[in-house]
Amino acid sequence: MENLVYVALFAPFVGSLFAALFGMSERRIFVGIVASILIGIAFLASATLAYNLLMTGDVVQIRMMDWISAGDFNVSFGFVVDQISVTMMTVVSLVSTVVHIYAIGYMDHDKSFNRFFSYLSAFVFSMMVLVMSDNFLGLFIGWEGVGVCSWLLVGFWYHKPDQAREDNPSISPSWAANEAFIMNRIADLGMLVGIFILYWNTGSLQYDEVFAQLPYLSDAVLKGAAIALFIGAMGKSAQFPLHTWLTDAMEGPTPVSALIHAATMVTAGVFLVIRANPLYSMEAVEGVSFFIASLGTFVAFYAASMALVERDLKRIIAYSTLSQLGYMFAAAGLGAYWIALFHLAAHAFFKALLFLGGGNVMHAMHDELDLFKMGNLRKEMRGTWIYMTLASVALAGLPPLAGFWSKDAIIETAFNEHTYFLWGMLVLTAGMTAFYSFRQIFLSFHGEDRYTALGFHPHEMYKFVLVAMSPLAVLAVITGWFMGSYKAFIYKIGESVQYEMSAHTHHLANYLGLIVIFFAVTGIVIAYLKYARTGEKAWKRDEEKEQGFFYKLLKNQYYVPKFYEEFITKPYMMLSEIFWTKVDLKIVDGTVDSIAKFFYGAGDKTRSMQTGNLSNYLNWMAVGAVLLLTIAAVSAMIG
Amino acid sequence: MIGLSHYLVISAILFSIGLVGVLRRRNLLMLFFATEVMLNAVNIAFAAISHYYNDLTGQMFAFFIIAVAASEVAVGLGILIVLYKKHGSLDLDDLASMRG
Amino acid sequence: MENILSILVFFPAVAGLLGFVIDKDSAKAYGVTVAAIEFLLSLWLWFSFDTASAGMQFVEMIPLIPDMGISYYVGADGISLFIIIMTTLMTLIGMASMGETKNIKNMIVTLLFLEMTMIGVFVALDAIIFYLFWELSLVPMLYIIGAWGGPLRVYASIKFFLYTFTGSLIMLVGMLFVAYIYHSLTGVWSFAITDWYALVLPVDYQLWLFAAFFIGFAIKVPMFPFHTWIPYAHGQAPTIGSVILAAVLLKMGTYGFVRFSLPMFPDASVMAITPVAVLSLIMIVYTAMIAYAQKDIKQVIAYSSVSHMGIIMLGLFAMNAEGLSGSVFQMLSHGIVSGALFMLVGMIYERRHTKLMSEFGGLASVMPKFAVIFGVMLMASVGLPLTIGFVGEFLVLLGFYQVSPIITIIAGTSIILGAVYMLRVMKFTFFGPLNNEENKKLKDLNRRETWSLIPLVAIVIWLGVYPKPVLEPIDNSVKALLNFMDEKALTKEAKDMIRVAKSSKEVK
Amino acid sequence: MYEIVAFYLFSALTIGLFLVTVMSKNILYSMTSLASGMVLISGFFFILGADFLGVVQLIVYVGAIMALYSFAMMFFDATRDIKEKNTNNTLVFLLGGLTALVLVLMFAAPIYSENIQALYPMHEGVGNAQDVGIVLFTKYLVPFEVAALMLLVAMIAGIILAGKKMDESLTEDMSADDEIVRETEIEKDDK
Repeated sequence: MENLVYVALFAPFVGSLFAALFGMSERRIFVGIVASILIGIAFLASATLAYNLLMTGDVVQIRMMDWISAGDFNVSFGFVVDQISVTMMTVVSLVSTVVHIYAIGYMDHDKSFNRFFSYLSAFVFSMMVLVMSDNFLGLFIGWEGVGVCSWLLVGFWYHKPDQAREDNPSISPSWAANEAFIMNRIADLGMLVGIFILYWNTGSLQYDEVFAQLPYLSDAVLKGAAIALFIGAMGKSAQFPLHTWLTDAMEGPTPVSALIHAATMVTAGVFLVIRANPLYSMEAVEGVSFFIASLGTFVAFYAASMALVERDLKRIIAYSTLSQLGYMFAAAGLGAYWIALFHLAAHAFFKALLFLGGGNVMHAMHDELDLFKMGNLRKEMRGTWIYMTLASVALAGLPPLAGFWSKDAIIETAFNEHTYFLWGMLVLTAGMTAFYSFRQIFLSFHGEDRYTALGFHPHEMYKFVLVAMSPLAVLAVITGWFMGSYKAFIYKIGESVQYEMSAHTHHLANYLGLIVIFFAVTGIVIAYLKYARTGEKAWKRDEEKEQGFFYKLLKNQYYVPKFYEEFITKPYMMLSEIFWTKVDLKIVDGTVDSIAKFFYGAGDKTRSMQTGNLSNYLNWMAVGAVLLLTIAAVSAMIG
Repeated sequence: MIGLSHYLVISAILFSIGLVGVLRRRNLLMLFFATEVMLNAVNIAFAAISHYYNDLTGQMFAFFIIAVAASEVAVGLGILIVLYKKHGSLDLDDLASMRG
Repeated sequence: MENILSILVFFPAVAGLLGFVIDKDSAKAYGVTVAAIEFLLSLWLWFSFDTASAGMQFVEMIPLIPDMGISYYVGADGISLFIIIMTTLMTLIGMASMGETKNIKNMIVTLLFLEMTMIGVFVALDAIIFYLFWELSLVPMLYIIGAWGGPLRVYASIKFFLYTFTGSLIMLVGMLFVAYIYHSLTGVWSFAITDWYALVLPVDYQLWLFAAFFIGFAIKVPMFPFHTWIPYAHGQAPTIGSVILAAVLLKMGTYGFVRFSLPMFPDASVMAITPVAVLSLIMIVYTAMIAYAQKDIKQVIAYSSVSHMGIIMLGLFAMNAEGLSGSVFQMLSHGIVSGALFMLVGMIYERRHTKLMSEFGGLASVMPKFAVIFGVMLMASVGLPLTIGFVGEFLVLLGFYQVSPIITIIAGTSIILGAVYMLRVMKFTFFGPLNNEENKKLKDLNRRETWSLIPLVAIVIWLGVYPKPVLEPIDNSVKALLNFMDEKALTKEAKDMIRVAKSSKEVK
Repeated sequence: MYEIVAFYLFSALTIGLFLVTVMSKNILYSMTSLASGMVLISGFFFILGADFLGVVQLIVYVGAIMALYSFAMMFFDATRDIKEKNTNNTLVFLLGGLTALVLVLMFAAPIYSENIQALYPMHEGVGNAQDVGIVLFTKYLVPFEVAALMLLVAMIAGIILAGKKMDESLTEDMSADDEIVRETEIEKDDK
């Protein structure tokens, strides 16, 4: 088993190094193929591990080698394969495999094809380290590693110039990449602090040792650790107010968006909360957990509201990701960790599918993402249309697709915990989700054809790409059916992840489900009436409405990026300038120079004493002598 | 009775006279004279201290001072002559060439 | 090879003297050979070093002025060992990567002398010998900046020299006073640092002496507000000068704290934690902001190196083994990373004769190798895990968290602010469209440049993944140092503050 | 009693003579008064029992140094009054007066007196010259030899400095002579 762990971990790494060998040469198709095969091997290893765990229930724990040890601090590269990590491993490696194969087709014409695969495989490696590590610092390695890979991949098309925010809300790939990295770094500081708190209070960073110590810690320590770790999670999972980078990260190539910014990396924050579930289920941190749930619900609603008016295909999906992450946090905050994890997995499948479908559209439309320029693409791209519709149905949460089961469980949890306000918000958000995802489907694939007039000639993606996407499509449909068995599987890990609805909720479950379905269907119907019809009732752009206050507010993301720019970026730049030109050069260095200038000036002034006339010197000497004598006399008198 | 302080006072007065000379005169030769006055004043003090403390060290110092003064005059006068040859004057105001 | 340390110190100097008679064309080959032999010797030192022992090894002592207790007294422990190796390594690599330089023979000779003084500082166990090498190191550096520097070189070199010289004079006064106290207590003169360690000084004496030493070391580090010489020195120095300055010379200051201030004045050190921490914080945050405002790439790195030195200072005063080991490790990491960054900037400067970011943009497409290596060093500089930069920074912050969580959180912003200014450099230099015509003709790194950088890249990753071989000896010496400080401390506050690692207690 | 009289007499005379040395415009007067002052100072030495020092004073100062001065003066225009731009007299007398005042105050108030101890006491029943000889050739042997060497060096230096181009006249302008010679040569050529 141990060898399988190493295979799952290092196969992507080998793939990355292999691709890096060709990183600076021209496109070689086998690079993509080799990388994909290696990721596939990682998937097979993960799946075998998962199967083994399911059958035997033996958690595999290995320690590779020491890493840092100083003083009493000691941490090593150790990996654990338990129910939580194996779920993530399987999901990550599966989606990665699909995305790798997809990217062979998608990046076909890119001259940096090899480099792309190197980055992408490196990302998978980092993600594997993140999920498999058995200590917080190992998790942090992966955490930062995925951050860097995300930076590299978002900024993959680094040659694009900066644009004004009005023309392109993300400005440029390199700008978006830097934004993502820096925002994540802010959160990482929180995470580091959490690690410090845990280390100094428990003397270890191993999950099992830390969690064993938890009952003996004071409330303040627990709260501090929980808050700090959650700040870390907020950055990676793009929770408010650190969310702006996620939509900007859509500047990266679409496979990247699918893999990193939908299926895997952004869920790392949720994963962290789930991983640290013994901490978050402590009674002392109930407040923090409730805050997590509330923030999650808020973000779910907030992101969905912005998606309502967005015209950019990828940004809509990004908002929906944000919104679904909110759901996951809501579940995790309310203590239903396994439901959150389940939603995470289901979401990974259908969201990756949705993104890859979006990538197909983008490929067909020559990188045009404006929904208003599409319409009735269905006739050209039947396969993509089916995939995207499936994914949207799953996202909207209609039975029997994956999204329904997991999302419904989350909403039910909110009801079960008697947090009816959260429940209401989540239900409403479910309706909005259905609306905007179908708005996007209808605007692109249905209604009047608007693209021919603009000179687009869309064509369907390569066959093999569509075939490669099929596992995701299948999973988007069937995942939900295995919710029961998954529950049995994950319950083995211990009491802290177990969550059961109360009898009362159970009783009402069907009605609650119906309410959610009702909202979702309403959303879809509204979207249909407004966007999907042809002929006279076809959708027309309403310029006047776009000037409305709410429309503009939503369109500009509640002016949050603008706010950051005006109140953080610009003042920081200004302050830096002031520190440099005014404080450092004028005051600090000025003081030093003025000391030097004082001596120089003193020399310059007293230079006139140096007349060259001995008589003058003698006079000065006499003055000095008299002074010294006087001092001697006075001091002798005093002394 | 004449005490040590008498001698020291007379030495101080003579020293001051020498100092006045040093400050006042511009002619190098006169400066030398003034220096001699100061040296002699100090010698008195040394001799007096030596006497009143029953210690020969003072006299030794005076002795060496005289030796130094002799060498100083020998070298100094040589320099004066060279200077005079060069500038035709011994006035300090004419010799100020090292203006800073 | 009992006297390996003396060989390490004097071999470059002797070779430098011989260098005067070497032909001009073969001067560089000669210099690189000498530096390589020196580096191998330092590796030999590591090889024969007993990593389990925490004390001084390879000790040599030859009395020079027995009446005054001045002797040629050298030795190395886990803390100095790796700084010595880094010194020889960076000299070798800096020399090997050197491009076309005028008066190359003089440069080689100067560098070899500089190497002698630097190693001398790190091995000296006698205060006078230490001071001697400390001051001597100024001369070659002054010469390097003043003779091969940019347009403002005279101003920069004089500022560098006078500033550090003033500081070290105050330090000298402190040293003489310690020797005087030693004399008045024991009746014999001694300048041996190991003898001084045995002195138990009253707290007020400790404070004054700490202040005297502090000024000398702080200017060298350079701590805020004594840092203003460094942007000029870096800005005007030739590449090799900046590399040595950032990699080694700045470490002399922090090394001085470890060698003198901490063990000699434990109580004063504990009392100084807060002021030093505040200054370090200002260093970290303020210079990081200034780095962000720079237009010149080299200045960004110069200020960033001040910011990183703030982290090192913070770790030194964490008073626990985690922070102190991390700090010493960070010295190595900063030496290698900032040295490499300065070399990289030097390489682009050689091609374009400008260091202004506005002149560049989109370089990644014409110079991919350069961009990759720069990227690796950038990531190490911002402290990415699995690079050398993370280990030290993490341990320092971890260690200092025990002292003060608030200060640690503010200091931790360095991981954010560091990313802010470094990514800005990356964006404006390597990313974006390739607009400038002159940049389109740029050639990627040649073989000499690539092969002088690859060892550094390898070390950055090796020590990031497996720091143990280096961290372990450092940690042993640090634990011993803390034990010693704890025993020697007079006040209860200091004893409480100095935290001896549990593992080292068990050994006792 | 005779000591008191001698002291005050010598004091008055030396002060007067030295004042003349310092103030006089005529070098000759100054030098004469300086020489007389020196003689009187040796008188102080005799009063103080420092016979040897007194004799040395007479021989070296009055004999050698003053002779040197008088020889040196022959090079210069000794009879002419010296014209000097004197420094601001108030400053001079202020400084001189202050020095005198402070010194007198310091010596009159016997603050240092207790701190001085006799290190090499004079032997009872031994004459002054003998004492001096013993101390000079034991403890102060090295300084004595150094002083001797110094005098030798000074002598050589004096000879070399003063002896340069002794054949040239110091008072007459040699360059003027040169010009005259040249002019006559030109005249010769014209003819």
